[in-house]
Amino acid sequence: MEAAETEAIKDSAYQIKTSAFEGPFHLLLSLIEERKFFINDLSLAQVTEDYLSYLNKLEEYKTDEISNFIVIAATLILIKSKSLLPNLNLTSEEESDIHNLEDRLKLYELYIKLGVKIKEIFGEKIIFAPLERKHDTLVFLPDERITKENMMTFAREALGRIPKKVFLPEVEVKKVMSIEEMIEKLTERIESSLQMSFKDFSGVAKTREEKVVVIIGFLAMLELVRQGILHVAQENNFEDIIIKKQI
Amino acid sequence: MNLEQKIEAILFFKGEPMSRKRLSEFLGVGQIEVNESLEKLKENLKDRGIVLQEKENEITLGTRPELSDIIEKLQKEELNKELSKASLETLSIILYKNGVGRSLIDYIRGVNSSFTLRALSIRGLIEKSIDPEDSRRYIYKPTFELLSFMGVKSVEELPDYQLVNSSIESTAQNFSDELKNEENL
Amino acid sequence: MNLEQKIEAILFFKGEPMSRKRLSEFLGVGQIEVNESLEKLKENLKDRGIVLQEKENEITLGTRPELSDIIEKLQKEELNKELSKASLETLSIILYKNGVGRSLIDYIRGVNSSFTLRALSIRGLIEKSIDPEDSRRYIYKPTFELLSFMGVKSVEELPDYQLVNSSIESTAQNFSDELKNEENL
Repeated sequence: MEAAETEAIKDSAYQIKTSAFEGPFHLLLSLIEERKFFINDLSLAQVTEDYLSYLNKLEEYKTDEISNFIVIAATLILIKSKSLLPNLNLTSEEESDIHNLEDRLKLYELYIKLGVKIKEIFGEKIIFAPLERKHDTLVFLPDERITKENMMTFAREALGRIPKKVFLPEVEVKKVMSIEEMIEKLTERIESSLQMSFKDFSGVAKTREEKVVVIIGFLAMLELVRQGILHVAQENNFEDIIIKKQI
Repeated sequence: MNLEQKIEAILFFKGEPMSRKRLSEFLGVGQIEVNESLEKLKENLKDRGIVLQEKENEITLGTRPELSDIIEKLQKEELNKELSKASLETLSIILYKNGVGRSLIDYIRGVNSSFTLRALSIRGLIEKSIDPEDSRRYIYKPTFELLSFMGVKSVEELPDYQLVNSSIESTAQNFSDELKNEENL
Repeated sequence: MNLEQKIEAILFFKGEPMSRKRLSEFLGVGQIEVNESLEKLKENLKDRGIVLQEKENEITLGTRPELSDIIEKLQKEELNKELSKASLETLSIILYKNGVGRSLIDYIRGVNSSFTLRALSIRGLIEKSIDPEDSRRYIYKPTFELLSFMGVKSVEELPDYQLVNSSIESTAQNFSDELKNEENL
């Protein structure tokens, strides 16, 4: 494992010492546990910002694993937005995403606890299989498939199956825009036009990566709301969010 | 000679896991008789220096876990007792679910587990086999080596096994639903 | 755990004769206690599939003499079984890297090869010797009989030897780099 993964995030509100390999759930769980919360939408909303600040740090040196974190970030942002904008209407898919995240976290927590028990007993009381028995009679029992050609084929096939770069995730994920980049872009667009639709701004999302970009944009917008730059008005539940510059 | 004695001798001689099926075929007796004799053997080994380990349909003999310290002194090859955090997470899922596909492991851990699975498989702690429910997939299971390192004769002896297993089943439904959704993406 | 159980476990684990003297030294108990426990063990094993065998001052566990027929039959069947794909694959690696350790074989195959190596060795296809670089490990080589069976005088005569061998060598390099990375954590 690489040293960078274990690097602590120093300027975060909580000193998060975690590694990319341990993934988004480990990060979320430590954030929730440090505040002595239970797993629910409220606690998840509260730790969203710390989670995202970690995500930003992670992006600087570990682009490979970020996709795992971004996918979960998307759901967290949904939870956070709902808590910031109580009249925000979530679709049933979004509701179930939130519900699933809570369930997954609870299950992950269960396996972590079981892992602690495993660690306690692993290697403590070993059941040993007998040593290789010595055989008095010397035998030589080949097989007609042991031919020069076959052996070459077997060796080559075995060598060909070794994963080329085992540290990388198997699916290449498109590089996702950072939250900072998104905030900058959003601010520019806001300044050039006083009123714009969130849908115009983000385009129509199709793939998972694109959805993540939309959500990062959405978070960035909420971030700006918090900073008092923007005023968000969602006039009707099913309409686009209209972004206006605060006067 | 009764069946129980024969089975004990065969397992002793082999010194490796054997399936119940192979035993009944080799001895020319029914599965039920083999199972009955194995129960008797287990009972007879209760106060002995050796134990019968079981894993699904396979069985093998090993030394008693309480004698671990003594036998370890006789063992020349080095034992790796270290487990990384990723390994612990993955092993706890595989042990308590006793047969699980990579997609579900990834889903529970929130990360790609292929590197960890390969490392555990090289260490001989887990093994993959074709999913009986879907021949295009693999499922990962604990090996005898893993049960041995845990000092248990079967997965049922794992701490809180019954308790955990029932609570997992109820939550697991969500995953299979979610996994199906992901496939349709 | 009583002495009798300890002795049974030790003899089962070693699978080869041991002197009473060595047993008492290893267990840190007197010769008299060892002898007493051996008597008890012999008594306990009266109706079992395994027995305590004694030759001069050496003792060992073995299968019951009355069962020698089925054990012979088992041995024959096991030896004449078809070699598994895993065995052939493992054998090919040993042929193309004469003197290879188990860890590299495991790394290349992505699974643990202990049982496979045993099977190959029982059939006289490979032989193991202590690794000159690390006395706790073994290295594996094809037997002379295997090479002549294949019609080659040395492994270098195998097809594409240089190519396949150097591919294994570079894999070995990656493997040791990975190990170093892990140690530096």
